[in-house]
Amino acid sequence: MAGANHLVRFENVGMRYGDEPEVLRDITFHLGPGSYHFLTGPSGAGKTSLLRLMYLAHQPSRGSVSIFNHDVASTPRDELPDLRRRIGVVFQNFRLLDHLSALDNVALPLRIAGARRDTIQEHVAELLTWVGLGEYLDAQPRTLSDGEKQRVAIARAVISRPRLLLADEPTGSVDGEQGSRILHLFEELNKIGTTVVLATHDRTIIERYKHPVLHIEQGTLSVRRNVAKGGK
Amino acid sequence: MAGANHLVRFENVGMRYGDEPEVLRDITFHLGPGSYHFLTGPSGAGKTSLLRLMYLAHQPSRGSVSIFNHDVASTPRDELPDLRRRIGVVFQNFRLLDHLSALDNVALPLRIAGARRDTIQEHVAELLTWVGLGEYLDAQPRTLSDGEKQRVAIARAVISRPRLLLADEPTGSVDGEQGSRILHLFEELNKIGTTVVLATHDRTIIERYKHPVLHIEQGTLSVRRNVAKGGK
Amino acid sequence: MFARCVDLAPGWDGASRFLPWIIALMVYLSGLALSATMVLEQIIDRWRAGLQGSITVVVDPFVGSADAQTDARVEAALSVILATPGVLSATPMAKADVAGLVEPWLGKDLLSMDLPIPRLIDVALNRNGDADLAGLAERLGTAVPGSRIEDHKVWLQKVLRLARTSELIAILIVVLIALAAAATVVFATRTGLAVQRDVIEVLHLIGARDAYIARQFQGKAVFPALWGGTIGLLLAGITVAVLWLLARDLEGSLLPTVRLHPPFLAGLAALPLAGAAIASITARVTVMRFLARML
Amino acid sequence: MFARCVDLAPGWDGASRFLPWIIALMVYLSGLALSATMVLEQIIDRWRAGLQGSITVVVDPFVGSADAQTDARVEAALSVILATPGVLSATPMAKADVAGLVEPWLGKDLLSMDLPIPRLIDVALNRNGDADLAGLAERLGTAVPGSRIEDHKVWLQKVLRLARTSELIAILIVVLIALAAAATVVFATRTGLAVQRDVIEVLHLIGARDAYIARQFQGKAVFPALWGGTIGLLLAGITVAVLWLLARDLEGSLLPTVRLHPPFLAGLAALPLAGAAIASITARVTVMRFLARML
Ligand SMILES: Nc1ncnc2c1ncn2[C@@H]1O[C@H](COP(=O)(O)OP(=O)(O)OP(=O)(O)O)[C@@H](O)[C@H]1O
Ligand SMILES: Nc1ncnc2c1ncn2[C@@H]1O[C@H](COP(=O)(O)OP(=O)(O)OP(=O)(O)O)[C@@H](O)[C@H]1O
Ligand SMILES: [Mg+2]
Ligand SMILES: [Mg+2]
Repeated sequence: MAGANHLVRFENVGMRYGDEPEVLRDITFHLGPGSYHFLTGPSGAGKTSLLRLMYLAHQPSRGSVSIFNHDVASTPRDELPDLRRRIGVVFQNFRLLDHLSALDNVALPLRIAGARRDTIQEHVAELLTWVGLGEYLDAQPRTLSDGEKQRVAIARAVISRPRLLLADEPTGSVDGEQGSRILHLFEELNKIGTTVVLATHDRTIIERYKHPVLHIEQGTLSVRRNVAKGGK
Repeated sequence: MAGANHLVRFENVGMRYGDEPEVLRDITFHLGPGSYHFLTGPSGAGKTSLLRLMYLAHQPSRGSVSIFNHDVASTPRDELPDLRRRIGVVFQNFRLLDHLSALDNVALPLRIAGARRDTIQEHVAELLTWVGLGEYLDAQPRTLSDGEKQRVAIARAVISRPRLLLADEPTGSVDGEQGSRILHLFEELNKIGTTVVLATHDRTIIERYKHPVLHIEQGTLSVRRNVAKGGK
Repeated sequence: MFARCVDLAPGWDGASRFLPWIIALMVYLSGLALSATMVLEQIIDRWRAGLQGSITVVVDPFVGSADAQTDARVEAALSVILATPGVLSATPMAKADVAGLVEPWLGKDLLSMDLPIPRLIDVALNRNGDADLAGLAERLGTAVPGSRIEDHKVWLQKVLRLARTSELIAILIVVLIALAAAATVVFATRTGLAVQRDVIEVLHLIGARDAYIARQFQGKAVFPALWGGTIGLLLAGITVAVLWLLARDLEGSLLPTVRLHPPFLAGLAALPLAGAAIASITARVTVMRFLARML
Repeated sequence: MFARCVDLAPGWDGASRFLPWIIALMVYLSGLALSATMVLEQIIDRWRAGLQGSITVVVDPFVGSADAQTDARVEAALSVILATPGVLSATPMAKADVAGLVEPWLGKDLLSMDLPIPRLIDVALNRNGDADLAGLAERLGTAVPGSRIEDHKVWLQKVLRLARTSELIAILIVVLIALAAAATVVFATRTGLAVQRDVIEVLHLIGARDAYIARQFQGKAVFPALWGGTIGLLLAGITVAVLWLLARDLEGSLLPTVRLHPPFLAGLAALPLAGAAIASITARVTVMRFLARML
């Protein structure tokens, strides 16, 4: 309702799976363009569920969700793919397509958007090399270690330079050094204008980067300024 | 070859997937009963692969692996299930059976070992409640959050009081508090005689508990004493 | 390593590798049934030709009876014959003509003796060959003792009826198999897709349009259906050829030389196409329906 | 919440929900083909009875020819007849007997005039009814002009041969369908299991023995195969019943009252059992083979 130009705006949103009780209740917040938020909360609190609402995988049971100033409920169905193409998602369980190579998995968003083949080729190989998978371009996901899968998933999420990047526990399976590289990548993307929401349990990450925190507990959300509390 | 009574003994072990180059080379180490080791190494180094050798999911391409003083290569195939029943495994990707409820998943090892139904019932419900899933006894795995799935997987690994507990990144998806509870559980099990190997990327865990570290890098393994280096 | 063209839908391997085989089997059975129908149709046609035209009813004279008496019996037979459905007309043959027919057997001398020779009635039947000859024979037997229909046509008709029934059954079976085949292709396609829901969902979430996703899966469904169907058709062709040679060896005269009519050939060729079309439509409907349930 | 009994293998839902339907279809088609074979068998039996015993060959005297000449022609016919496979014996009827047969037609007066009456030869055939009557008729025609076989038996035999060929074809089709059905059940079962490899592997890693795991999946395969098979059998029964009523309506006299022989019924009842057995064995072999590849 209020001021325009919010990338994400939730108003009194509730969400449930099937007939079960609401997982999220009365969620109200908005994210400006170029912002960077952490999303925290105990296991099972609803972080993934909140992200599902943001990447348009689920409909709220009440309230209104707007993404890129489009109210999701009133946007015609055939305009939603355009919104989705501007969102990059790192799924918590990766969700790679098992029948495609690492390279083809990462190329997917470009291909769906109809990019030219030679640009695809170049960009994808470069990005995969950057995340340390230069030797695994043709590997099937099932032959990759979990950390390697996660990096492929991250590459797929960022390849199309999304305006909104949603990452669900993106460093859960990678080692410290790789984790730092990935977080650095997110920082750089954020600097050039990408809005980032990063769900994580890892306190060291939250303490290192001083971004505001969306905290979910008991189904409700609170926004906290992340003031340094003893981080390295 | 040397002294008896090792729970796990690797001698010059190599391992490969299919025809690919060796993932692990010349691995030699042994774990005594009641020991507790961390397993570290960069993503893709071969931690999961090493654990696969230990839980008898994969054959070494060379060298010898013994578990519970049984040389795996020379043990008749129909004696291997007995060895496996004494090993509890927390898989990195959980590997819950989707068609069974959380409770039935956890009960699986007891049921396979032929335990009595009423003991099963009692123990399983108690353990799940302890890991914070008392309300999700009948939930299908696909309706659980990742952290919840991971806790079900942990419960399944420890329910039958294994002599050897192999945990691959067991706290990767749970929040800090749940993680502490789980690590505490592992400590307790270790105190009553369970040998534990815990693969993790999380430096805070390694620094908090002063257990020796098996470190894999470039396919080879080194054992390090874990002297306090500034942990909390 | 990037040269190959990338389809986004997984191939029909693993769980769904058997879609083409199911389709092959269905096309095979349909092809057999269709061929059987065609052969039956042609046999019936040929046999029917044998029944067209006319039959002859014989009225035997009683020994020592007068001509007039026999004439009366011929009249009685005529009324029975004309009352039979499928009979166009019935003409008693002139005594002289009958004599001409009997002559080779009895000789002129005998005939000239004014013997009581049998009377013949020429009965014209309608073109369908569906006149109730068996019923006629029965009624003649009671109404005019000593009369009879020339024998083998009655038989031929019975056989023809049986063949017609068989043809009906064969057509019904073709229809049943076709329905079953369609149902199986639908089932197999949906089964194949069930495993790939996650792929569909990920493509959807990445921003692919419904029609685009459906097209990927449709393309993947058409090809195996087509080659499965073609294999089934080939096998059916081989089987029919073998059976046909076998049948011809055993019995030449009753089976007509079967011609491959163009419409029949077209029908056969359409079987794999039909399989492919069903698979494609099913894939589209299944994917679209699955997508429609998502936001 | 713990009361229900837990099977470790997933039910046949989702991807494999269609196993029972495939089995139903196969049992259905097998049932139809088997029934067709049985009906043909019984029809053939009945027709064969009509061919057993004897036929009559007629040798017409030529006009004005001497008795001796006719006798010679009868001898010639006899030698042709006896050379025919399937003929047991051939006995010329005594002239007096023939006269007796002809009497009602020609009358005593005429017969006493020493007319040239036709000679009849009684030919005994073997029990199979497979004597080559058509060939005999042809050879008689050339060797002894003016002789002929009583007509409708030749026809009957031709029809019988065709029916036999049909039966052979039907049996072949039964065999083909049975093979296809077995292959399909194998395919469907393996397809169902393909999706469940992870379940098998987890059970294996947790310490379940191979036989134990295989048993779980076998149990799960048997039940849907059994009910699928039963449904298929019921549908086949209904179809056959309907077709039979239809056929009986159209044509009463040629079709024998078909009896349901116990061996046939047993064969039909065995179809679902066979499906279940194939599914069970396939499940076992597939699981065991998959497990054997693991340590
Ligand atoms: N099934 C497989 N087939 C072929 N290669 C494999 C397979 N599984 C793993 N690999 C390869 O073996 C190497 C080691 O993998 P492994 O899963 O053991 O690593 P890891 O140390 O557990 O890594 P992470 O921390 O990311 O889980 C990786 O380079 C991976 O690509
Ligand atoms: N598909 C589903 N159907 C029903 N309930 C679900 C489903 N997915 C999640 N839930 C429930 O919703 C709640 C929130 O789940 P969600 O995955 O959002 O948690 P999360 O905060 O992401 O947890 P984690 O940190 O463990 O990933 C959980 O209690 C879970 O059991
Ligand atoms: Mg989550
Ligand atoms: Mg690993």
